[in-house]
Amino acid sequence: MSQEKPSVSGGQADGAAMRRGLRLLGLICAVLFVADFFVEKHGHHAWENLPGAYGFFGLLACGVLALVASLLRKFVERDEDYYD
Amino acid sequence: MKFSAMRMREKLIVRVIARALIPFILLFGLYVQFHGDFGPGGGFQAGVIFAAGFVLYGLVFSLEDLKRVVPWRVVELGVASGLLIYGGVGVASLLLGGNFLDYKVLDSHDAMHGLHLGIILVELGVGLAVSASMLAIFYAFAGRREAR
Amino acid sequence: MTEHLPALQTALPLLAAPVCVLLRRAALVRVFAVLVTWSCLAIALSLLQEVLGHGEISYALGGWVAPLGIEYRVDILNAYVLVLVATIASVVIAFPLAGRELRIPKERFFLFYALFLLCLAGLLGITITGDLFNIFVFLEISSLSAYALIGLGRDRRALTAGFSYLVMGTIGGTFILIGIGLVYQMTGTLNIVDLSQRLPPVLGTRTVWMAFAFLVVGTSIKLAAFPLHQWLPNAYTYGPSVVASFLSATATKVAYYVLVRLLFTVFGFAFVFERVQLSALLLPLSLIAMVVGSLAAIYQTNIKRLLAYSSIAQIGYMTLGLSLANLDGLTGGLVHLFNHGLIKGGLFLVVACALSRVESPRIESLRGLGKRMPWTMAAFVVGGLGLIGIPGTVGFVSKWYLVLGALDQGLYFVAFMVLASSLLAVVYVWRVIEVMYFSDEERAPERDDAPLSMLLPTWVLIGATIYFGLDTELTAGVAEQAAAYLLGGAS
Amino acid sequence: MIEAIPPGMILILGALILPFLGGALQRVWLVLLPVLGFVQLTLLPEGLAQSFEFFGYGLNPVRVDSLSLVFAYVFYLAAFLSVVYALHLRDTVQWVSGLVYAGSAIGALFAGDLISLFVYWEITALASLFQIWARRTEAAYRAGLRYLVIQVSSGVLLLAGTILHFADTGSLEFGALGLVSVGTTLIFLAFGIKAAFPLLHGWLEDAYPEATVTGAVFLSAFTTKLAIYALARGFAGTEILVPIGAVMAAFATFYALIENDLRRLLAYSLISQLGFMVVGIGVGSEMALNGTAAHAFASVLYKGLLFMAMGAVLYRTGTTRSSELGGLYGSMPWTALLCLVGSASIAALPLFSGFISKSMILTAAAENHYSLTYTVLLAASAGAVLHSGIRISYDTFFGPDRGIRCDEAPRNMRFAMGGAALLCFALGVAPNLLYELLPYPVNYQPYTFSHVADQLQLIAFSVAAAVLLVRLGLYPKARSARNLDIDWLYRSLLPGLVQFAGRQLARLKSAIESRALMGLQSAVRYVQGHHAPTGVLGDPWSIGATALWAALLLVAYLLMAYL
Repeated sequence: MSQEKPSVSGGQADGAAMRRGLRLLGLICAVLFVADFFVEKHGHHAWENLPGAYGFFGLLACGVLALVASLLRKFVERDEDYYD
Repeated sequence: MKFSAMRMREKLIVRVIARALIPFILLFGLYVQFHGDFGPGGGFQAGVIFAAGFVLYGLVFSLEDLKRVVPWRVVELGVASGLLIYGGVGVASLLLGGNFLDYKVLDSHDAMHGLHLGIILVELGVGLAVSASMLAIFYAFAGRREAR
Repeated sequence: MTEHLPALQTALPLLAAPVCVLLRRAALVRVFAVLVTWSCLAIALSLLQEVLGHGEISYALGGWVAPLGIEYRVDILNAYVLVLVATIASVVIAFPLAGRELRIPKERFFLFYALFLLCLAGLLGITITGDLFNIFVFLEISSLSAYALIGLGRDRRALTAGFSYLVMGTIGGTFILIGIGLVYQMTGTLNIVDLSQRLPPVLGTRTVWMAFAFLVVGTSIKLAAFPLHQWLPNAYTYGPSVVASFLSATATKVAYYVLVRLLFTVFGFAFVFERVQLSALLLPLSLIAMVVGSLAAIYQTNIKRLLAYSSIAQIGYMTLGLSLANLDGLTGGLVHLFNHGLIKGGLFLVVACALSRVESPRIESLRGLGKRMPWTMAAFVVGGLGLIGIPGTVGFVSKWYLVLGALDQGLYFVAFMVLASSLLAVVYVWRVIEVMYFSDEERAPERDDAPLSMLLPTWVLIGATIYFGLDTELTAGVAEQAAAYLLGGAS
Repeated sequence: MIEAIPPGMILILGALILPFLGGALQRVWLVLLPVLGFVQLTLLPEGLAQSFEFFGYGLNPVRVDSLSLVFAYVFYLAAFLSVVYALHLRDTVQWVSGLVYAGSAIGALFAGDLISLFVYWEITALASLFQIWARRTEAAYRAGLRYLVIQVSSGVLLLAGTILHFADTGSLEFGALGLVSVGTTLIFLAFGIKAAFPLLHGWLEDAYPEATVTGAVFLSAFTTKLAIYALARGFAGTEILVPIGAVMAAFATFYALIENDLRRLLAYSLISQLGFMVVGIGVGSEMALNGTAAHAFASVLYKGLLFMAMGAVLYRTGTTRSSELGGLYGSMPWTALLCLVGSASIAALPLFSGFISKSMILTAAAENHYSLTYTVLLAASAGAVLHSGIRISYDTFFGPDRGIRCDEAPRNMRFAMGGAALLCFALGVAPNLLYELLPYPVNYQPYTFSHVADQLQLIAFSVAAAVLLVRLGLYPKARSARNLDIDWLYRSLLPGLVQFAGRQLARLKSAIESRALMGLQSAVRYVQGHHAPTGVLGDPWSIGATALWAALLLVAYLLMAYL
């Protein structure tokens, strides 16, 4: 997630651990997606019953949220001592 | 006041006439006081007239002279005891079994006599209180200028 | 002896005043005055009990029966006011006099007590008498002694304040006297009960209109109803705090009583509220008083003046209750008479406590007192909550009735204004609390509270604002009975 | 005997004894009070009602039913944890106000009539204020004042609404009210302020980050949840609450994503979580209300845990700005671990408390065909994974090291966080503990294959999305800034307007004075010139004015008489 150098005494996850973690995350996502084909669904909306629906929803929602938030920031962001 | 009093003091005619008048003023005050029982008059008017005599003395001579005749302490006592005489009659009538200020009970034999007695006493109280109050006011006003 | 209690109620303090002059020694006089005042309270309480139990009491002074003679007449309304006046007086007189607040030296303190008792006699007399002219006489007794009491203040401006109070009060007194004269001209009687029977046939005459206007305006001056309030701020600010405490809790309240008596008993509900439509003028003026008084209080830099302007606003509440002219509204006005008496009396005593430790009554100089005088300032906070009208304090009880009264008349705006002006009260109370507790003083001041002899009377009044906020039987209960009696007797 | 004490009073009265105790005894008493209160609560018989007369109106300050009880249990837990968390302080004011605050909030839960509710409502406002002021900075002081004004306005609205409601119906009972009259609408608004409805929420994100380290923990638990309880009691099934809640959940998410101050981020996240509960109340079905109560219960604990963790960071490092933090894992491993438990709970990871409560509301919304709301809430859940799940922990403990080295949080803080984390986990593992407390019978099973699978997917893919977004540079970076919110209205715009109006008024006033008043003044002076020797009267203007006014009034009364 970050490009900075790992530090020795800090608590920051070092690069190798980070890469391992990301690989694990990818694996989990893949397993969950595949497993989703074999789970019996009874959602309240039709789209919920598609395999991987929640995964895609999560991706999409996070993308939209981040974009809208960045947009919002253009309007509301001020200096930290704006009120002082 | 002091300045003008000094000037008046030097005027012989004023002094003489004042000296002659003051006893008559006081006497007239007493007349009004005691006549109030059964005719026009009464403690209030009498008190003012009586005080006027002393005020004239104070004007013609000086406040110090007047204070020698009637010290401030006496004025205070006059106000207080005048009120007390007035109220005392009321309380006395209460204690004798009547209503407050019901003079008729003051004399157990003759109600009319009690009435007269009550009125005279009350008027005396009023007269004393009023004349002392008038003097107190005069002292307060006259003394104020001197204090400066 | 109990049948003579009405006469003793005023005679006792009236006679005690000259005795104070004769006794002279400050310590002696103080004990004597305290005993006399407490006896007055005992008398007032037993009168109230008597009235609640057996109905009205009538006492013919000098044995001359009304309407010829002067009659003292005690009904539930004035018994209630008598208890208020005597209660406040009993507490205030026990408060030790601080030399730094009075211009007279200690050996002449007896003058203060004499004037105080005279004023008390006058106030009790106004309340108890059933004779219109007698009201005027007692009004003058109480007013004259009140002017002098104000003039005792240490500040040089106390004299001018007392003097302008005198001039304005005399204008009021003269108006009242003119009104009384006109009424007498039309009816030939001065007895209130007698008047209430003889006035109705002549209510249409211009003379009675005139009398009505003069009487209402005259009492409004004594009451400090907006816009005739200008004597009040200076008088309370420059007079001694103890005097301000006593007068703010009693003098204006008694004037309110006189106004109520005039409107409901003498002139009658139908005349006042249906023919003259008094509410059309009194109601807006009351609302303005509430707002203007509170706003003015917010901007004051002197705590006594702040409390004085707050009084003007609170008097607005009382006249508002009156002008609503229904049971809840009038109850609210009457109960606020008692409640505000407790609150404001208590708060001025708090100021007196504070002035025993700090030099000036400027709000600035109260800085950090929250730590230095915790008990005194806690009393201020509690009293302030009462002014705001927090539930659990007496202020809430009054406002509750006022709001109900306004809603009953369909006057939503008025109800809203009552609540909104409480917010203004939050602001001016808060300003003081902020200085007392939250000023950024680094060094924590030594704890140095007022002596117990001062704290005790203060907390008696302040504690009462909580007690009567919770137990409303004596205040709201009696006020409601009195209001029902007034409305029932008049309409 | 113990029932005679109204619930919450143990805390309030006990707190007042606190200043008179010293040393260790004080601390023991402090911790003992919530325990005592909790024990009393378990002894309270359901259906108990106390009433007394208050000038002619029957008031009912204690009424026990299951809705009150479930909130009361979690309030006592929160009070206990907060007190333990604050045990290191040497500040009696904070302890006393904290306990009074908690006690009055608990008291409010049992208020059976609107007047008692109002009294407790105002006490919570006043007591909580000191949790902000106790920080003793200028900024905290000002934020506290703004907080006070808004909280007191909420109280005034409640009182006004109560009076109107009473005038309408003659009843003071606090039961189901519904938006049926002006009175109940005012009450609704009063609740809405404390529940941080959109546009009424400014006080929350304004004040909470300014509170003390321990104060924010206290604050996060009581005020808003009390409002949720009050809404559930008075306005269950009020449909307008569904869109209100959805908007709360959504907009607060946006703000949380771009916020730099992590305690303010948590405040927004709190608003977002409140949105879920408000939706639940609006839906109003038995499951929705169960979900609201359950989510409030869970959220008090995990939100408290997160505020505690950020408090510990603030306590040790002096800042909670995300742009200044990072790599604290080495210094504060316990805090980091416990914070992760909080993050997992708010992200609704299976086995943690959020998972068993949040989905009840979502299911209820879907069952009642609020499809759009359902989607919005789901997106807000994904957002919660981003801002409260990942960012809080990552930015503080695992992100780029900023070279800050500090001690681990004090022992009492770790205890409190540990307790909260344990509870979060326990509820996630054994949801029936909570479900048995809920106001309605629960026939809901969170641990089904499809639910677990869906939720895991949502979380995993949201995390993946976060990684992707950061890689693509689309994720809003942490940077030092202040984001404007509704409080700008009264912090910037209103003072500006007032100044503007003040200038205009002053101009107007001088204009009027110079013309109209001149006339009046000269008239008064004319009268004075003849009747009052100037100088002698000292303050002649006011005397003259009084005479003038007296005359005017006299004329007015006469006119009224003749007309």
